[in-house]
Amino acid sequence: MTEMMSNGVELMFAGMGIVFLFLTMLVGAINLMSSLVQRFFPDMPVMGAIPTVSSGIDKSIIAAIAAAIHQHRHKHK
Amino acid sequence: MTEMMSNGVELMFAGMGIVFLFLTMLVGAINLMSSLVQRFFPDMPVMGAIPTVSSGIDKSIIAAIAAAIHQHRHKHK
Amino acid sequence: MTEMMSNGVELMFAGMGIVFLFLTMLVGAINLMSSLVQRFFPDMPVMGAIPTVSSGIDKSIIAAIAAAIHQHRHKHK
Amino acid sequence: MENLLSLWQSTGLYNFTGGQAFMMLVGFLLLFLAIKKGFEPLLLLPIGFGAVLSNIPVAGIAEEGGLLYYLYFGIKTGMFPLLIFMGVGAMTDFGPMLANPKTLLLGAAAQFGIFASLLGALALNVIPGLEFSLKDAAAIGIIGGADGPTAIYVASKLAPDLLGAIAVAAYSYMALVPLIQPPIMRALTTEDERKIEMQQMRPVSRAEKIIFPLMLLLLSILLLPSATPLIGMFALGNLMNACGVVDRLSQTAQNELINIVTIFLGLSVGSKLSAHAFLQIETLGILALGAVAFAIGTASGVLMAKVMNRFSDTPINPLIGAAGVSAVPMAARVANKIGLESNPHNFLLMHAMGPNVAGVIGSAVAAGVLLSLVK
Amino acid sequence: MENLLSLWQSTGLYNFTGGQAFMMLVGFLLLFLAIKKGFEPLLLLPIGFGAVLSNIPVAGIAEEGGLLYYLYFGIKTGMFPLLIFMGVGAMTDFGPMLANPKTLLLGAAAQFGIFASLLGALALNVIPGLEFSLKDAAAIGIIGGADGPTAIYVASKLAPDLLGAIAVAAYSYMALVPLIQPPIMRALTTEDERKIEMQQMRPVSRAEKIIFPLMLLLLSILLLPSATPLIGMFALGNLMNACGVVDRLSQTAQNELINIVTIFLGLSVGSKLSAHAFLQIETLGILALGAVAFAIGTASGVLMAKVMNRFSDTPINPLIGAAGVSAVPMAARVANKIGLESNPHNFLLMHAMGPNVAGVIGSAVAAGVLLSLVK
Amino acid sequence: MENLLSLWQSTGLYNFTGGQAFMMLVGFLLLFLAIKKGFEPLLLLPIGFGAVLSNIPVAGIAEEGGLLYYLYFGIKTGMFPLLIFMGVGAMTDFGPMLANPKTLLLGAAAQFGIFASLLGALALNVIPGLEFSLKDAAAIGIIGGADGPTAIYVASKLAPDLLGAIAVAAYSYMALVPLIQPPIMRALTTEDERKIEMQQMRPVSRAEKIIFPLMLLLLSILLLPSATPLIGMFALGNLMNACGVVDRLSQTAQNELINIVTIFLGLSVGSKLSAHAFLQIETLGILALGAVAFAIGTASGVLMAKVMNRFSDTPINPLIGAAGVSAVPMAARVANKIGLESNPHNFLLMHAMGPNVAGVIGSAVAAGVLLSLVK
Ligand code: NA
Ligand code: NA
Ligand code: NA
Repeated sequence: MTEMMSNGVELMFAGMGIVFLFLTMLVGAINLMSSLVQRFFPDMPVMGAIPTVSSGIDKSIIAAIAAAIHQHRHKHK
Repeated sequence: MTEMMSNGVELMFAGMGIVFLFLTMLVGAINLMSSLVQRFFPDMPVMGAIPTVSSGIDKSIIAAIAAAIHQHRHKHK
Repeated sequence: MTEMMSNGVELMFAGMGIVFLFLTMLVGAINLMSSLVQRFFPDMPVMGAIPTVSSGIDKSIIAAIAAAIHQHRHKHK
Repeated sequence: MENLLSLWQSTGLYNFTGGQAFMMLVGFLLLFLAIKKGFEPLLLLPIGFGAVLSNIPVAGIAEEGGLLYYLYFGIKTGMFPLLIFMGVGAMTDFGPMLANPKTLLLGAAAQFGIFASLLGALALNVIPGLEFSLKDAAAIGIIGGADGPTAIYVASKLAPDLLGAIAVAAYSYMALVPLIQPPIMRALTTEDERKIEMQQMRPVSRAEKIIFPLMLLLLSILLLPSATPLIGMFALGNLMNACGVVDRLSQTAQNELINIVTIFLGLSVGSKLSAHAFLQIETLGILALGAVAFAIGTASGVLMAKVMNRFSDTPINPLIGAAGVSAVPMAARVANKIGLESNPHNFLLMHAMGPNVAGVIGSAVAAGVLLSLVK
Repeated sequence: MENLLSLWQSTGLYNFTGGQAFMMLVGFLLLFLAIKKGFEPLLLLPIGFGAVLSNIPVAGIAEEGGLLYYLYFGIKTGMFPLLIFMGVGAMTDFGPMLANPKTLLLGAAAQFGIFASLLGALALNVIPGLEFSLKDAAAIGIIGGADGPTAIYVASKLAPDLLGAIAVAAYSYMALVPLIQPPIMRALTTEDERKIEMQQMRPVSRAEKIIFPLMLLLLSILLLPSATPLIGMFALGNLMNACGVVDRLSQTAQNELINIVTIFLGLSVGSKLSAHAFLQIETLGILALGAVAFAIGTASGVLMAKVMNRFSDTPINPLIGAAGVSAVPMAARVANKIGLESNPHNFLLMHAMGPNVAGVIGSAVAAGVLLSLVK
Repeated sequence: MENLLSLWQSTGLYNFTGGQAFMMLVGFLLLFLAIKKGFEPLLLLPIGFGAVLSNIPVAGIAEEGGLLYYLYFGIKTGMFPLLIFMGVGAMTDFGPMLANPKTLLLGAAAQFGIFASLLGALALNVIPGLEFSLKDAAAIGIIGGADGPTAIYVASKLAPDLLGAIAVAAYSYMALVPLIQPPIMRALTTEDERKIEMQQMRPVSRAEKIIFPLMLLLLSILLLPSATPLIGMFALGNLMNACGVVDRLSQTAQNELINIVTIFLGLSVGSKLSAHAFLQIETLGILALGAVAFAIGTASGVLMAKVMNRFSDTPINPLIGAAGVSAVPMAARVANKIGLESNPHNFLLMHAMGPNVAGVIGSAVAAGVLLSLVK
């Protein structure tokens, strides 16, 4: 086995080791975090605004919809 | 008082002076402009297109709205 | 006539020549292509998704429209 | 006291040069034309504003360290006009042209305006004080292509100093198409010709619309590589729209991306409206030649249509030849309007859209010729 | 084994310096303020995140080759703050100010906060260890303008090292306007003054709204060219919106373009929150002076309004003077709220919008003065 | 005559090299796969088009002065893949993963494909003519991460010459996931295992969704700073979406910004599909190893799920392990489909989304390892 190959094998073990270490620690952290959140903020009020119709839709679109509905209502009568 | 401090004081007077000069001239200019506009273009026709549904809303959205209305009308009958 | 002028005349002939050559070949290519498409894929199924309401309109807009229609239907009753 | 003096010496009033003041007036004139007269406002408003900003004394907004200096990079690299061309491609429907491909020849004929005004520019060199190089003449001629991004792309490569005047002329004359074209169209056609009704077009399949931009690109690769940056980006936009599987990219290319780039491009073009470059007798020449180019392009298109009508088995209304200059969709609308005057039941709009979009291809091809042959 | 050691030596844990850890905490604090307390989240969230990213050991995200290093170019060239200012201009309605132009003077008075804190910064030099240059002092003073893009633009030109602290102070205090202003407003006004009702405003025509940004730009060109990058881009945005013929550009400027630039600007500003620059006694000075600047600006605005009320033929509620600091539209809302406490039928919101937008102009003018006189 | 010759000599036909012609065919093949076969069209369409444009003779679109040359800067700096990753983060819902965190381990196991194909690349060096350095091998291995932006980011840092082939392989195999995975999944599971129903997931609170991206970033800072550019931008996007207070930024990141960058990134990646770099025996190796990487990743995920099912107190259907390769959301849909074949009432989609998004994190972590250890 060439030196590069042995480097590769080493890299594989180090790599998968770190990946598993990282994600295992993340599992632990999530479990801890979730239990803390559920204990201390059981009914945590939704922060900020309720993400209803996102602010990404600008007012003019809403206006267009309203106008369309309005027009429709009139035609419909 | 250090030299820098006196520079600062000078800057303050110059600065507030210019800010007031600028905005006072702007007040004058606005008054002049408004009276000219109101005298010479009392009912100035709206320029360009009436800013109805802005061109920012692309046609596909209008189409979607139209389709929604259309569908609604049929269901509603 | 200066040399530049004769260059210009040459350029004009070369240019219009190429423009006509290019677009004439394009006419030929289109005719060929259209006849091939019409012969071999007469009812070619629409590729990809049907370009209905484009994906450019995000879901929230659709939601807003739906909500508007819904509200309208209730008011209308 | 000394401070007050230095303040006064830093005002615009103290530092104004006559040239800057004049160019600022030009900028305000462009704003007026854009806002009040509706001259291609999407471009002329930012161009006019850029002209004002870049001619402010002391501020140096168009000099190193200033905003317009950095934005101009997008023109120097060709990025802005090419991205706009991609967006235009995404907005273009080649259906009418594919239904009646011979109208492509009308788009070819109308490019004669480009080469005629190129010659005109060289001829103007007899006037003392005027000195147009072949590159300058080519960049001026491209105004006759009646296509903004193409004109800006070519001018930025061949004659960056004239870019401001050329872009202004191109967009102004495009806005003036409804004034420039009708008299020429009426003069070159008879009432009977203007009444000609054309046959309804066949529907074009989706497959044809998808294959066309690729075919166009391929032809350009084989024959005229120098045109491929323009034709390539145009074909990319068109393909994104036609293929129906990347709608979110196509929508962005036609809307937000083209809007952002339009603001930047307009400001950068405006920054080339400096007194130094613009207040030359050359500019008058450019403006005159631009008008000539549009007129000749219109005439060539109409005449070509008359010739084609004679040899074609289906009737061709010569008015649609005028749409070959491009200026999409204004020129097609003009053809439609003049047609309706002679025959109130004759809707030429769709028939004129064929030569109209063909004109875009034609001027990109002509641009490729100029970029490749003018050194 | 050796490999494991080298792995351990490449972890963040191994490489953390105390300064980086502290700055990361500052970043997380900003995120907390943005998300949980609603402090100007559009800016403080990306700024806080940028602070975290740029203080990660080893990764070098804010160093050459890293993302934030390249993004920062948009601040160094002034491009990001100017584009944001264009978007803000497009969102601004000058109607209420044009209906009652003398409220512009309130926007002038409130800029006293800028110059007072500039002086304060210089005065702080008596404290051993503090060494603010005139440029530093000017950049700190601009916090009192209560306008984010203006503060970032000026700080990037005069004192890039202090940029992070200045931007954080500016946005934080803007978020704190509802806490900072009311006690000052109450202390300086009597109950009767707070009850003053103002006359209904006249409608403003479209022509006036179109001409105003051009007039504003022209005045700035004549008097104060150094303010024209800021005022020019603001006027461009405002004109695009008011003129009604380039709605697609105006919409993009107010939405996608400003959003994209906000993300980039926030991250880049955050990248200036390095331990090296931030963990200095200067930073405490900046935070203290920023609060002073807001307080003095508020007070000057209110006092000016009291003076004007005495000499005006129509009544002026002194509360609207506080809106002159800008911090649009928060400060106007505060004026409205305090007014309603004294007189539940007194809606000052529209009246306060005049000085509020005047404050934006005022601080851009002050920025121009600083950029032109502080060398 | 001379002119005609020079014209002919400037055509593409005259100047074509065999390599360019072949690469152009590759570009058209990619367009065909994107449009007609629906292979990841958002990326493969611009990549294919970029390949065509950059192989046009004479035009030099990918050389200095050409559009693609400048666009490539966005890849060289890492800006494009990181911005796309931010957008992907904003579109990702970590809810299912947070409800069942142990599925993260499936996302870890599936990364074995990365390291196995890295080894494979080194092993291929026994074939004469193939010479993969450790950097090359690492860049090839990352294809197994089944994540486009991560693959492009890593390849641009470690092996820019292979970037084109690697990106094409990554996106092609992602599109082929519904063909590659099912046989492997069926071979490694019994009918009974595929029938396993999983328990309904608990709802996840907003607070958890807000805290998670910050926690993820923090862990990456402490353990693996080299992964923080990727994980950081991903976390930023995710936080912007989860926090609910910067919706306009989040929307822009998921829509216009990601669309613009996708066009630019695709074209730039395509510009690396040059004959010089692509027409090497290495490319065949890359394509072969990419397929192997996907297959091994799928198998590792499934086997890990079988092991976990044995030791877990709640049942785990091994099929969801295959989703650990990422390829969001295709791999999760495949798991759902295969599950439905065995048990028509068993909807695994939501359960598979956990490992699916975990796979994104897993491959970003693996990328960090490679960037930090491969020098
Ligand atoms: Na044309
Ligand atoms: Na202010
Ligand atoms: Na993965």
